Amino acid sequence: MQEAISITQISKSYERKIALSSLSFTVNKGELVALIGPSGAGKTTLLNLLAAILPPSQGHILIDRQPLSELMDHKKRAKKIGIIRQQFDLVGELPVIHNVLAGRLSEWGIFKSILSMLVPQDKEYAVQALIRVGLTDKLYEKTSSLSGGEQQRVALARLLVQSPEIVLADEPVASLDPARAEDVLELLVKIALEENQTLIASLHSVEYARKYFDRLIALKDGEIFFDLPASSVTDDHINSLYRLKELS
Amino acid sequence: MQEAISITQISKSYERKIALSSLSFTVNKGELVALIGPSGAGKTTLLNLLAAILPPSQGHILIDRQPLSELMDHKKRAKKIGIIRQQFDLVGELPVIHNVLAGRLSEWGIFKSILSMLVPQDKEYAVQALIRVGLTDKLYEKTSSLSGGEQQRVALARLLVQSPEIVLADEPVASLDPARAEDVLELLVKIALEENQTLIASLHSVEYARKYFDRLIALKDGEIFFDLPASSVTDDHINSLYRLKELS
Amino acid sequence: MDKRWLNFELHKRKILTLILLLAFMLSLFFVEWHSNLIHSGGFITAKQIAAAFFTPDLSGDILLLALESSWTTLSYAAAGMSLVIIIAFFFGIFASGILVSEGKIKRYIRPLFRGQLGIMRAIHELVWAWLFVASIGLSSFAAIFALAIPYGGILGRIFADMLEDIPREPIKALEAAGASKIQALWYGYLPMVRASITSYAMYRFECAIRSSAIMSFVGIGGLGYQIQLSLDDLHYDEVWTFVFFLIALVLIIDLWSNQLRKRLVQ
Amino acid sequence: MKKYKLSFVTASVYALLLLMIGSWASIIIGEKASLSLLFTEKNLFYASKFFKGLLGINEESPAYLNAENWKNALDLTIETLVMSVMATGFATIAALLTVVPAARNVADGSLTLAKKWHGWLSFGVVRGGYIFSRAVPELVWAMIIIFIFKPGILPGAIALALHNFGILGKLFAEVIEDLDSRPVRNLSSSGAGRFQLFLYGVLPAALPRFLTYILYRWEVIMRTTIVVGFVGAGGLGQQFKLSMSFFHYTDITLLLFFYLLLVFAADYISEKARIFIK
Amino acid sequence: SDNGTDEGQKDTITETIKIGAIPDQNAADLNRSMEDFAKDLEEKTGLNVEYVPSVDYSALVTAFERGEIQLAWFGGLTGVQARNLVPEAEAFAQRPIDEKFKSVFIASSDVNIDGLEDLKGKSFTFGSESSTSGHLMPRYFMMEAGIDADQDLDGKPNYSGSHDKTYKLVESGAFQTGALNISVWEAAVKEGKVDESKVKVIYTTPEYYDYNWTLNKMDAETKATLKEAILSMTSEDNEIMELLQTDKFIETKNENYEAIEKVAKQLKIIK
Ligand SMILES: Nc1ncnc2c1ncn2[C@@H]1O[C@H](COP(=O)(O)OP(=O)(O)OP(=O)(O)O)[C@@H](O)[C@H]1O
Ligand SMILES: Nc1ncnc2c1ncn2[C@@H]1O[C@H](COP(=O)(O)OP(=O)(O)OP(=O)(O)O)[C@@H](O)[C@H]1O
Ligand SMILES: [Mg+2]
Ligand SMILES: [Mg+2]
Repeated sequence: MQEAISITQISKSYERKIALSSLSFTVNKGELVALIGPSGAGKTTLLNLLAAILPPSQGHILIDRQPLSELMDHKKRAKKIGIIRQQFDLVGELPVIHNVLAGRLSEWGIFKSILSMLVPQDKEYAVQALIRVGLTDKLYEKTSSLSGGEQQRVALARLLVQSPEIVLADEPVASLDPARAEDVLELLVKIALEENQTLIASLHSVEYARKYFDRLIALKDGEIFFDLPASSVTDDHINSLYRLKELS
Repeated sequence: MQEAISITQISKSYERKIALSSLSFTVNKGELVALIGPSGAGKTTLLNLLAAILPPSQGHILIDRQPLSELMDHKKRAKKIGIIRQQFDLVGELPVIHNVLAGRLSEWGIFKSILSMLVPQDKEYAVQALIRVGLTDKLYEKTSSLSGGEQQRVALARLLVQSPEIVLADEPVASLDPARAEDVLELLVKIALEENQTLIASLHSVEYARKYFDRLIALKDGEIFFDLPASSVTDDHINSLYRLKELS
Repeated sequence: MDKRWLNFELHKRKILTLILLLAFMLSLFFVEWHSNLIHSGGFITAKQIAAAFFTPDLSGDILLLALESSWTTLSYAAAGMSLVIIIAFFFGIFASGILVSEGKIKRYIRPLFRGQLGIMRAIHELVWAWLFVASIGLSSFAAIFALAIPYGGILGRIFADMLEDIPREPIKALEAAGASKIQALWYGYLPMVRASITSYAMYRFECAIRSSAIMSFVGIGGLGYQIQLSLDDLHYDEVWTFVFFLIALVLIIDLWSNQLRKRLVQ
Repeated sequence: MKKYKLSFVTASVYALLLLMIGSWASIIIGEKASLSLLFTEKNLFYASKFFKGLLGINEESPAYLNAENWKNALDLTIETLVMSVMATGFATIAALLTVVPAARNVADGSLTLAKKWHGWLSFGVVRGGYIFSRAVPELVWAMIIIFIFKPGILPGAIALALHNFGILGKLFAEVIEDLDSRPVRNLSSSGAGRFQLFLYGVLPAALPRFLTYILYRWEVIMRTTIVVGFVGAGGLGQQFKLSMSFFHYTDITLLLFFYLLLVFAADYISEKARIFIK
Repeated sequence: SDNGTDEGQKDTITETIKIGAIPDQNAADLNRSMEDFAKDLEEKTGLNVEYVPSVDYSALVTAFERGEIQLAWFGGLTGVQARNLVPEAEAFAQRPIDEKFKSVFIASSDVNIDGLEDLKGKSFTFGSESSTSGHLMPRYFMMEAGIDADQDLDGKPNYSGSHDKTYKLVESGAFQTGALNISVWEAAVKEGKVDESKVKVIYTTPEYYDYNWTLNKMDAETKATLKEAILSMTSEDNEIMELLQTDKFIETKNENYEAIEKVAKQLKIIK
């Protein structure tokens, strides 16, 4: 099987805080990986490192056997890796269509992007993507006026338009009610399978992680606590993962 | 058994929206009730009506067989009913101790409240309450600098100081990680049992509702969907409660 | 008492309030309150001025003059603002440093433009006006430039601050989706600050009207000039007429900007 | 097909553009202003002569080389500083005393959960006062005030305060309107009275913004002190106007120097004072 | 660059003669009269004449320096300032009263005051700070009488901006005392503009030279035409004569104003 991501001895520290300490693992093409772990474990940090939004303090990240640090042209990088991080990632002031079309910015020159603000370009991409996430009628709605679940789907639509090989998702379903949460996860997994994408998502809910993903990587205090196929994770594993240090 | 709350034919409508339509039920003293239901069902509205933060459009609310509308002196009302609604209820700019002592404002005159701003008064109350919620060392911390879970506990401490007969809690554990969520719920229930308080809490998680409460009242579209003892709620009940109308 | 209660962090605002209060009280000692501070006829004059407030001069030619002067005042303000917007847009973007990546260039570009904006707004528009009149002569442009420079400085600085203060997540997401700096500006920064910068610019427009009114001091006509003339002739009733026109102008802009803001943020 | 709900906004943009074009047209045509006449050799000559004058080139005894002048300017600088502080103080006190009824959410009772019959009446009166006070520029206030008060720093401070009262009042009222009402309401439901609500709910949340605005207005007032001086309200401005009339250019340089010193000092101090606010 | 100035100068001369006047009294009256004067001068000389209003004294002097004004009605001090800046400029005409001009000190009638010495401790207003008869000479005579205007009065002296405003401020009681131009004062008395039961004259100064018409540097021919036209004007010709309270203009010369320059230097108004 082909390696999609391989990280070796990655560390990340903020001024006073070590968020990740020498992490190593490999993810194959087409794998569905869930990142779990208590609050502050380093899930967001790890995903941001993979998306090159943050630089690592130490260690190497290989994407398709190529060092991530050499993928400096972010137009090209956008074709490889895409990230969705809840509704915060959308520009609330713009209509939905522009937020979705932002997935095509890597293809556009300056002139076309300025023009698109006035008359949306490549519209059919956005329409297709929105149909797939079930939001056909909201094309010209102001994004911030949508409900949380709808915004989540707009972010998903952007990712569809961008269609990267690797999809990173940071708590894609936090703050959605149970029905909507499953809906979004299902869609995310379905698309990943259809397009043969590699998917890495961080989740708070162990239940969902087990249900939708092949492999669970648990982080705790910046280290890998376990890294197992979904089927072999036991309740004991989970209990010790989330155990509080200080009981009050 | 003694009736703590009795509501008859309560309705509440906002300008364009009917949030609650003719609800009736009774809660006995010492009961532990969970309010569940999908987003927008009317849980928050109902709790705000009970706390007299909103006036009902129609219907009557009796607290201890007394109409709520006659409990107009809010110093007295504060002794009967207290509400906690996530961290939003705290004044973030004040140190923790003042937020906790706010539970005693109903006892204080103007002079004592001004004095307390300079030198905290009745400090032992706050200390006791904070010990009980496990936050002894944060007495003089600025409240907004605390983590979400800690702020939740400060709100709880205020409620302890206020020590009302009826405790209302609106999604007290939303946005807490699983371990911390259970921690807070356990504490809330424990205190209610110890002080023989009546507890009504709205929750998104059915699992927790079943685990910690005696009775589940489910709301949907402003009406009671079911009202059952925790033990007799089945998965079918839950599934039909949260079913989405439009599947995408 | 508990030592932690004496923490600076807890009381710093109270301390600042106290310092400000002290400074104010100290300033009061500079005025000799015992000597009579009002002209011997000051009260009478005050009464006359107050009485005229209720009987403004509403005769036809005064109203016509007021209308004409209102247009002059408004047009100088609007012309000035058109330059202000251009200045603020370009200077603001450079002063916020969002177009250059972290590193050496940013370390120089940002303070350079911020300093430039600082100097522009340090000097009051009337002083600028006087500097212009004394150097390039009495001309309409002197007044317009005098208005545009300090206002450009203020608006540019606010624009830069707004650009720097917006949440980073959407921008990072755009960049992760392959957007260049200019595309990020166009699709992220500008839409996100649009509502707040518009309402601030409208507020500045309102201020510009007042400033353009007082440009009479360097020879531009308009409401301020008329007020000055009427005051020179001690015609308080005319003064109030012109002042009411000025208030009306300001009020219209204020209402307009309120409506605009309401619609932009909704 | 397009459903941008921007009709009012778009209309406003067009109206503003039209206004700007119309203004330029009326200035250029009506007043015969011409940009090309501005950049003539003649203007260049006078501009450079003027700046040479400011720098005191070819002058035997520039004012800035004379200790007496420095002392005078320093006195005026202190006077100006005092005037600005006094003006800020007056404006702040007046605004604080009136601000509570001027907040919309107090008037309609939604902040404190207590509605009063006179809520909207006092709201209207106070807000009307704010508009009146801030619509009139400081300079015009000064021209009027100077009829009543003797020349000196007091009329200057009063004129500045009159204008800034309306601005601060409006800003303060908006702060209260923007407050998160949830903590205040919760305090109310845990038994706090009206005054306790203000003390424990409104003030702690609003104070930082209040302080920020006070400092910000102080900076602005500092810049404006020079202008009220033009009409005789004391400080650096009055001397500035006299020196202008007598063509004492090097005096002006000295005064401008002190003026800028004050302005930058005010910026610096208020920047540092913000450490106390954060 | 000197060349540049001359060029600018020539341009404007061939086009129009721009005239100005110090705004020392009621602006509306002054503007109306000067417009009328400009029209008359245009007819008399066949030149193109245009009146340019000025906001204050120093603005007129600056405009004169820059060659934007060719002919100006100056006060004694402003004339001196202008001729210092443009040495070629020439004061050529004045009213008969300007040879022996005076200022009056006035006081509110309820104030007990007899002479200049009694000004001590009273509130006081000058006219414009650039005015000869409203500021320079009154300040000079006060100094002669042993009064330092900046120290000995009640508070600092006020600068009202114009002579009209000075007597109005004293009449209204805003200031106890003030000083202004005698011709404005007499006109106000004659036309009943001032209520003499409220204001009284307490002192009239000795004579000095004041207002004058000054010509900017220009070619000799135009100069002669303008001189001739103004010196031959009579009171029926235009409204300015009435406003300025005169029936003709007489010749004067720059040297007449040396005394004023000396006083201004003594008072450190001119350096
Ligand atoms: N910009 C930053 N500066 C300093 N510390 C940071 C920063 N970002 C994150 N941290 C710290 O790094 C650690 C890991 O943070 P991270 O956001 O990766 O956690 P997480 O696993 O995503 O938690 P959550 O489930 O709450 O989102 C935390 O202790 C956090 O406080
Ligand atoms: N102030 C208001 N004005 C208008 N409509 C409101 C207002 N507050 C609530 N609503 C509407 O009333 C309905 C019930 O709202 P409520 O907040 O009680 O729901 P909820 O059950 O608490 O939902 P959630 O689980 O999302 O908190 C919703 O449809 C909501 O949109
Ligand atoms: Mg995270
Ligand atoms: Mg709710």
